[in-house]
Amino acid sequence: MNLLSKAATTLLLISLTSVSYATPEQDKETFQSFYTERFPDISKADFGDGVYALDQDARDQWEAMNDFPPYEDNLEEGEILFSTPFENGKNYASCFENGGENIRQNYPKFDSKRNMVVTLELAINECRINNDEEPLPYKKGDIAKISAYMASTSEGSEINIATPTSKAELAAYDAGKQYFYSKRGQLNFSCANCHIQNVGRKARSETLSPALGHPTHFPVYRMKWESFGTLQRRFDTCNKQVRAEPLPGQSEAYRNLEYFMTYMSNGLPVNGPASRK
Amino acid sequence: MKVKAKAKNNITSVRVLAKHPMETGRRIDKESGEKIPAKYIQELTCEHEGNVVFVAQLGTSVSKNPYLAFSFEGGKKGDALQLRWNDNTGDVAKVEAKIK
Amino acid sequence: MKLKALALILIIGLFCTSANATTAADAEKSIQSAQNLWDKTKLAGHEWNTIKPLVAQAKQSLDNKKYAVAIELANKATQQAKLALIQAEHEKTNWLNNLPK
Amino acid sequence: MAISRRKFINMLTVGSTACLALLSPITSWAAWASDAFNATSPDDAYKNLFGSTDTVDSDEVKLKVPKIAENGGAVPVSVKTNLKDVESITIFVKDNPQPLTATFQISAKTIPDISTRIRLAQTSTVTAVIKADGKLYSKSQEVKVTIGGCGG
Repeated sequence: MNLLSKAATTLLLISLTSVSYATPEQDKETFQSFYTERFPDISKADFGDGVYALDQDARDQWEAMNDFPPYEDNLEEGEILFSTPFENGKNYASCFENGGENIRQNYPKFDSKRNMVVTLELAINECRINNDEEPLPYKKGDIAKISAYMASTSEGSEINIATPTSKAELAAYDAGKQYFYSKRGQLNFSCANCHIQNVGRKARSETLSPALGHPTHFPVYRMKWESFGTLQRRFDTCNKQVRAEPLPGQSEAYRNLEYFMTYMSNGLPVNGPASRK
Repeated sequence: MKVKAKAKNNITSVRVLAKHPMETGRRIDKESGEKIPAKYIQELTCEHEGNVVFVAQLGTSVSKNPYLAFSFEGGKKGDALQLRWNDNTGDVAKVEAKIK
Repeated sequence: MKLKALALILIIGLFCTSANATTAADAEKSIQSAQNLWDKTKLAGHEWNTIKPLVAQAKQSLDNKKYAVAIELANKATQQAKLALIQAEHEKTNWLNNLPK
Repeated sequence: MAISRRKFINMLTVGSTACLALLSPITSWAAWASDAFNATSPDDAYKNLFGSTDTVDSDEVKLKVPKIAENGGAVPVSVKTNLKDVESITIFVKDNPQPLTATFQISAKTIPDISTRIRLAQTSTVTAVIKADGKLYSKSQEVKVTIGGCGG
């Protein structure tokens, strides 16, 4: 390789790095101000209501449905599951700080010992495994009920994901970020294409929701599912909608994506579980 | 049946959610391929101190787990309400709720 | 010999629409190459959900001895996988264009 | 049918709540407007329930339904009015297999202001009919039902 092409490559690399490696804090600022400027009438916290922050007709119906939230029974089951002791006499509370109450806002967390992102659902299953219980299937069912109960104890607490700073944290953050902005599936859409560039517009008859606030209200009870689903269950649906193959629950790519997305929503109050159509 | 009843300014407002499949009789079971028999609430009533204060007659176009909200004159905190529904198969559910 | 010739004629007769007689081996080969590219899309993190059903249908056709149909489906799967890999390659740098400004 | 039903309840409620036990399923069944509920056209349902299809479109009937249903399986509906001497509030979904959806008997003590959730098999006109002082007042609005849904 001659000197010139070497220099050109280096230059290219530097220019690329300078774009992609804006600090996470700068990313978050840009991300959040994109929405607050696009929708100046909506307070930041209200982005957690998704489409219902944008569409009054839909919001009226949603509020009417919340008179008796459709997830009430599932949430009660979640509380029972959460407080039922394991066979060894211990319980979920023994695995988490503050007995598992009011901690939703701190997840996902980066575990520096294992150099990986730990979501709340992963932590729930690790708690089970450490107490000689079988892990639960991810994305829906009991794990979503337990997670929903834990989220309910965090209502109003602001999402507070520690800013990624170490090399390993930044690597996970960047992987999540790249996933979010990459086009995928036969329809060639990225998460951002719908939920940033086309936010508030319609895809067929559906209003596209803002990505800011997406992680605040999960697990979500969808009328279509007639059950709770975790954020990663929702990733599956989005992937299928662009005709990409969904990934297994708690796969590295999904955990990193959840890490990036949740950090982008730092400062918004937890308002899960919530109902959606 | 879940009931939330509140009294304010001599008006009691009641919201009810009845747990019921409200099968129309037109739905086909995906596995067996057979029609699921109709099972739906036909009538829901609410009584306060021996007076019927609300009567609803329902058909198959009411959603699953029917929701009803209504209000009536009278009633005060601590009063009891008797709610009752019956469906087309003769099943009956009754519940007593306190006004808050 | 006579029997084999008869069989050949029968097969040609069955797939009279295609110019060449296709065999199980041809179909298996097409499916295998689709499978290989499909695996690559998984590694690249850009698997499309259109590929899996095509490969499954191709295998089904192979089992049913409909070799020409199997090849056609496998080729479709290959085409989808190729496009998915182009997408993966393209997005290695172009994802940056999607950042909010 | 509705009138005899009400008389019957009045008779009952003269007594005490102990009479509640007497409200057996059989008597309630008899009161349920089966012909009207089973009717497959709005006109037949009107005739069976009110004995007439003669309604007056009126802004006194305050009908609240969404323009586009979030979920065709549970569409919130509210009906209220300031009209006096209200006897009943009834909801019809024109294009459902059985248009009569629900009918509420409004006694002297009941406030004519009710809410429920209904099913729409497809985009349809929803009509609320209020019977007051022997007359029928109505209000209609279209509710669109869409298929699919991202539901973000």
